[in-house]
Amino acid sequence: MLLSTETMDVDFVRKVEALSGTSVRRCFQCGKCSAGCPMATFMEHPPNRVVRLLQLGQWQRILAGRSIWYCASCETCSTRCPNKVHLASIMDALRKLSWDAEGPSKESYVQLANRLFLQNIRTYGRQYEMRLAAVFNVKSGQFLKDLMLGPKLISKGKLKMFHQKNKNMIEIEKIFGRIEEMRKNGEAL
Amino acid sequence: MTPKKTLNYAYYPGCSLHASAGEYDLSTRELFKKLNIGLTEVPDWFCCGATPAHNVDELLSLSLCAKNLELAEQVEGDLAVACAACFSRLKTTQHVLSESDVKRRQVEKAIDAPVPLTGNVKHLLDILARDLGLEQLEQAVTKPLAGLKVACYYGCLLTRPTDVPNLDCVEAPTIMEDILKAAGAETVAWSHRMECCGANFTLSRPGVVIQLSHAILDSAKEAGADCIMVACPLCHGNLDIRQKEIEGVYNTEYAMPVFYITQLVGLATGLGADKLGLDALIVNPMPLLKEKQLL
Amino acid sequence: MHHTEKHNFEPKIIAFVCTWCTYAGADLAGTSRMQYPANVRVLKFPCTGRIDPVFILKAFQQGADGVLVSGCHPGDCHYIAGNFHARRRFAAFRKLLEFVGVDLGRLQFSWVSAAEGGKWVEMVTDLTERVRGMGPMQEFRELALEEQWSGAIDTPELREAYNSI
Amino acid sequence: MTNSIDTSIYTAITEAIQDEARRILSERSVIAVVGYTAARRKGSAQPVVITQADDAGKLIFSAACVNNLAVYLTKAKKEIPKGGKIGIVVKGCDLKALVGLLGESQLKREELYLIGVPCAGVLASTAQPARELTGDTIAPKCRECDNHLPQGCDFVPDQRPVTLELAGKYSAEIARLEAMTPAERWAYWKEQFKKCIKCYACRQVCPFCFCEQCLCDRNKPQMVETTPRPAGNTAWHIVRAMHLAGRCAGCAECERVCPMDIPLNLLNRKMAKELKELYDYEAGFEVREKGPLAMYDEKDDQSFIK
Amino acid sequence: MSRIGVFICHCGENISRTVDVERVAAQVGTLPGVAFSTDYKYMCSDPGQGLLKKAIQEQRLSHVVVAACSPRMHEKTFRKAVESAGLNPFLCEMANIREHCSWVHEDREEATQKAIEIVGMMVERVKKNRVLPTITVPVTKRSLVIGGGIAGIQAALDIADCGHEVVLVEREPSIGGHMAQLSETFPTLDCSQCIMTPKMVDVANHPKIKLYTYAEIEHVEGYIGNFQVTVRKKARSVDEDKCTGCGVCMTKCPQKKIPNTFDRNLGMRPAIYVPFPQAVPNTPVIDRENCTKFKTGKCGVCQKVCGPGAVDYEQEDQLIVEPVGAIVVATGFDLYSIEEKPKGSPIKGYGEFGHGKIPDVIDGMTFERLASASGPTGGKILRPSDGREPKQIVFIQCVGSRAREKGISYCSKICCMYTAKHTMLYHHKVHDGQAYVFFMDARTPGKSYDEFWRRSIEEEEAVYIRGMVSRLYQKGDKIVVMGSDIAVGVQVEIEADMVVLATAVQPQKGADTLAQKLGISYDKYHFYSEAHAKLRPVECATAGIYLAGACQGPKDIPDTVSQASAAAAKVMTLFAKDKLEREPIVAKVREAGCVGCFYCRKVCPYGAVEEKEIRDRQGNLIKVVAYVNPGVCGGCGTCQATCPSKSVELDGYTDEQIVAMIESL
Repeated sequence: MLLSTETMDVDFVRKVEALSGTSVRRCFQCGKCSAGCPMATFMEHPPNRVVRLLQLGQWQRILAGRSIWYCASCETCSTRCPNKVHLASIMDALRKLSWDAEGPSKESYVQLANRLFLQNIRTYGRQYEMRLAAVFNVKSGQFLKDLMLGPKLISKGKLKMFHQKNKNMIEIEKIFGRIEEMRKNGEAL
Repeated sequence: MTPKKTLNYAYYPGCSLHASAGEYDLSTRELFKKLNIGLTEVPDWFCCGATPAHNVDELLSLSLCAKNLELAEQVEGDLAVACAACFSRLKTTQHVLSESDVKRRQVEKAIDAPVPLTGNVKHLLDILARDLGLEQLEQAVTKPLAGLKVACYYGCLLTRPTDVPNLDCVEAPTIMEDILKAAGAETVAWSHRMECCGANFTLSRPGVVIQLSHAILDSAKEAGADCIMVACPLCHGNLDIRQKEIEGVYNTEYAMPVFYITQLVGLATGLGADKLGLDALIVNPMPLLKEKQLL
Repeated sequence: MHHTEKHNFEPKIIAFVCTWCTYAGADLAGTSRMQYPANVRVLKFPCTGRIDPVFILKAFQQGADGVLVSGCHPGDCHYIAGNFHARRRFAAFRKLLEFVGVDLGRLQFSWVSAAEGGKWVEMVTDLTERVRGMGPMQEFRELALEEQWSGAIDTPELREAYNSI
Repeated sequence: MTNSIDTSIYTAITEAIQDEARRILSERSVIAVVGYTAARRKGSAQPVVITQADDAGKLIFSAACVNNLAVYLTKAKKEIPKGGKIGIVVKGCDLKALVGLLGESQLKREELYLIGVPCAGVLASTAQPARELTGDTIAPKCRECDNHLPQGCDFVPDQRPVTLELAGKYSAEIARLEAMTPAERWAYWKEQFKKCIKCYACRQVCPFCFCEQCLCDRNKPQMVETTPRPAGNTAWHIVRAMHLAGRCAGCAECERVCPMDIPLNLLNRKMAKELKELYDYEAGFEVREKGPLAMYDEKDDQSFIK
Repeated sequence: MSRIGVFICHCGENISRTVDVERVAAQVGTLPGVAFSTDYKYMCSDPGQGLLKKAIQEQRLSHVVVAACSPRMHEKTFRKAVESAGLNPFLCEMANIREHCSWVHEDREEATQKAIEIVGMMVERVKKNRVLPTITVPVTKRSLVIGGGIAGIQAALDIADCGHEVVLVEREPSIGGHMAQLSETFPTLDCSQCIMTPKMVDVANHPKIKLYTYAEIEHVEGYIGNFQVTVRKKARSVDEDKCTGCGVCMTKCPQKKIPNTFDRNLGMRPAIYVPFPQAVPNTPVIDRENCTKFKTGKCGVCQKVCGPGAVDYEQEDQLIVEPVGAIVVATGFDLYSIEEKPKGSPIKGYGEFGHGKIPDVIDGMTFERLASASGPTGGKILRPSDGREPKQIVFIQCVGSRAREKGISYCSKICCMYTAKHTMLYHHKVHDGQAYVFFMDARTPGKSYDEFWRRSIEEEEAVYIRGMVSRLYQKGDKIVVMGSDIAVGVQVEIEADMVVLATAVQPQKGADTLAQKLGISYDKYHFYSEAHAKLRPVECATAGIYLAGACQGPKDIPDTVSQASAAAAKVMTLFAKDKLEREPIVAKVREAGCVGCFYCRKVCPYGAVEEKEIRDRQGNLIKVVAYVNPGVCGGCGTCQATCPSKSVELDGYTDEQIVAMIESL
């Protein structure tokens, strides 16, 4: 890793700081975030290292990996950080920037689930769990995933075959639209 | 029994309570009715965006929540929220937008309305333990849950992060235990009451959920609990719906019913199984409730 | 030495201690009302550096069954380095005693600080019990009883010389 | 069995010593030379002090020159004229004692002229002085000698001693005793010390016993019993060994002069061995300000201390 | 025959509960030499002490044994009481039958028997006790301060402000020390010279301070309260009384190409020079090694241009003897050199960092001079090699420090903080530059220190990289730094324009030689040893000598100033009395028995043993014996245990006393 003012992408770090509302430089690498992270075992860069790479402006290394997609947003790190580094928000920001950059992440399932979830909101205003699961299985190619659970859930009334659609759908589309507009105009990240 | 003051709330059930967590919605409405607490559902509420939204698009997440807060303004009273995730998102939105003018302006532009930042967002637990009060709740109990050992599971989002939900102590909350004690149950001390269950990885990476939820179930069993109590549909899904699967993977047996808080408190106030949606639970609670003579 | 019914042999234990650490540690054992065998007699020195190996020899000759030498932990010496000098001196002396046949079980060295009342009790109790198990220190006592002048002048050379006279 | 040791160089050494003594005495660079001369009995030798260059011819070196002359510079120095530099003939073993005395402020190097002797060994005290020097007649100390060629002297005859590899008697005996139980060792030493008649010849001959008043002669207080009874004898020998620890370089004169044949040097050599193991210290090789028991290291072994 | 009085205390019931005190009194009363024995409820009470005094007088007692609590509790009480009754206090001993007997044994018979033996033992001991007079030593109320850095200056000012004369000796031509070389100081970033120079001027103007610069300690004799110090005042070649400090000599000196050591050789100075413009005294000194006049005999320009005629080529070293009562050692520190074979040091340099041969690899002090407004670059950070401004600068921590292999295992304590300061200064001066710091730990235990360090990262944008640098090498005009970031777990490479090494803090050169002159001890690194690491941190084991500043161990300015003031306070404590009194537990030499082997001197932790010549009436030397200076002796008795002939004896713990105790058992 060659460090220089060129190789350390400070602009990217500033974006992360703006989006997350938290300072990356504050972190002194105590490792408490990684110590308490329930998902750290599934990550190739544990949370503290994600921040460390950010401090060095090495975002490509972060986005290339699956760490950010394995964050469960449990907020344990943010809660316990001695320096008030809101790492959960940093993770949010990194995921957003990854999407913006069409990041070459190794993790596709989590991203797929997220995309479907947001699509559902845009389409239905509310979450449509049955559809979410079904489409996910189809799109991820795991046709048989959780197949055994389906009938049971349906019988228990937990998977509704038909979705209760919001009556005010026009509003939700407007919100999506305005946000896209703001981004196009550079008014928001 | 009548409360000293009449309590009325706007109610934001959230998507899950209208789908996979129907029993949570049902038991909440029934319990509140029993306790003479008014609930009026926010008309035309939207999804709060939950974890996926803030995970990849904070502005969207904030805007969705802000919209919901705006919608809730139409209804008299504080906003009551049953789902821990919805509660967390709504509270976080209020917090973030009151901290950042930039983000507030962006969100107001997105929803084309001012964001109400002053309205109270309250979780059911808060309403039961504080607005109604433990004393009042105790008085409403007609069938104390004597002999039922409950592991209260808080999960991640009810208390975290510091200063945002402000529901209870961020590392050692007791609000669930307080409520259950008022309901006459016994609560167990256990290690995994605030560990993550795997949350929405249930869809994308169920293996994660199986591993994490297994640890939670194990801990509850080791602590001698008869059942687990939750206040979050996602936690419930992972612990209850996937319990059988976890038992299979780890070659063990829990048979550990997972209740919503409203179901257990409802039982204590004398509500019947039908009004609490007990039949919707995947792990059958009936043998346990019968054994403890709570039905 | 005083005898009790409990044991049929009560050893005489002499302790040479420095005033700043071990004596104070023994005082602490007292103020803490700890209990230990009454066999020990304490001789106070300013420093373990003052303790001459000859005193240990003298104590054995005077009928001690066990000797305890104790002072400040290394680095804690009130006189900077007295205990360091003592450490070398005793390391050598015990080797000498061992070589002439003294069982080193009877000779204990320890560092007991002013804060280690408990360790003092442990040291005294351990040594007392150990020596009690070993029995009386007969070696020096027997020597003291022997009066003969060079009783073993019985070499072949001498015998030959006497015979030739 | 032919284990004779070549002492032919001793003649050349004798001549060299005589020449050097003659030179330094005639130049008045020394006022006296302490050396060996022939004694009455055939082949025997005895210490001598010469002050005249003409007497240089009296000096000899032979296998009978066993005495450690260093003692004449401390206790017996009354015999030696004061007021100038003194020459002394030293074997390697004697030099070690001299080095120790230099470190203990008893001698000053600048007041000495050292005539070193390349030495292949000397005769044991039990052997007849005229006997041939062999592996059997050699003094026990020479069997373990590690200093055949004295270093740092002012003059050493240009000769190389031819030595014989011999098994160490002291080390073997120490090992034998170490293998015993404490009770067995006590019994051994008890028998040895019983023999002692407190003649103090060991003290008299030792270069390091230079105290004007020996601790063991004191009566106020009486630290050590003075009577020649077993208790007092034992105490004397223990104190003697302790006081010589780290100083004695093993000239074994104590043992040589003991009329009761007590293996006194065993104790001294045992202590030397222990100090070598504990503190890597060997007496007599260089003038050192502090001996092993006059210094310390913070990291010294203290495994024996609880 | 002695007439011993024995007093057995009940200590309320503390003793009498388990010890049959009457029986002890009766039994002990039969011992030979005991003239009187009694027991009493509270011996330490007024009536108890009254009883003791009355008995001494009425029974004409010669010695006293009080059997009561620990002597650590009440020995002083009873000795005082005995003294007021007319007996020497050291003829009184205590037998500890409480802490060592009644409180630790339950069996009454056992405890009583033990008490009888303990008291009997002390009776035998006290018989051998001797009258010991209190020792008094006069105090010369002048002090010597060695070293004119911030530590020495602070100590000197504090002592002088209390009205006592101070002799301040500085090796360099000016006082000021390292602090005068610094640019800014952490954690406040105020200018070092701004806070330092007023103090230097105070020293120069103080009527109670006698200042010797360009001077060294030649020889020290004596002991606490009474030292005789010989100061060597090196030939300055300029008469301090005549010189007005006009500086003409320096401007006219033709030899101007001598590396200025004050500026870490970054600038040049003439052969006649003051080290820096604010020097105190402002009197130049001729560097005779480099002066053409001294080298070839030709030149003499300075003498010609000097108006007052102060230049004196004939001047010689002067030896001045100063009597002082106390000495403060404040010789400060030096920096570890990464050169291949640093002069006078056994340690290996840093080959991996270029052995000091890469011009733009500098040490922290050199950076200070670069950053200093009065430095050779006027405060601009410029590369020594080509004078360009470095845009990428790398700081490396722990160079030498915490590196056992390099012979230094300790932490130099100040580097973390001054490097944080350096990154800030750099950022202030080179706005478009980037500072990197390779470090292992950041050690910032001090008021406002951690905040300062964090500021350098969070606000001044220094990039700290946890992990050490393996190697540096020159590549074109860059220095390639090969390090690692252990938090990420990757190797890191930086092409730097300049590298600053936080080299280890070491004691000043010659610290060991000075210690030998003073008779104080030092550790293996040659830092001076304090008497007690916790409780006597500014005192030396040698009485009357105190330590201030980095000569005792690496220290920053606040710690140094605190210790200097503490040392001054210790000097004042000493000077508060006209005479020193001390317990007469000291060793004495029996000259008749002493053969001068000086084993006692070898083991004495206090350096209290001196040589004494015994001569006959004609003045002929009979022998040299040991002499224990009672003012210096600490009273441990190690000498006596070591003396082969027992010709040195510790009063209060003589062989007679101890053997009497052993024999009583």
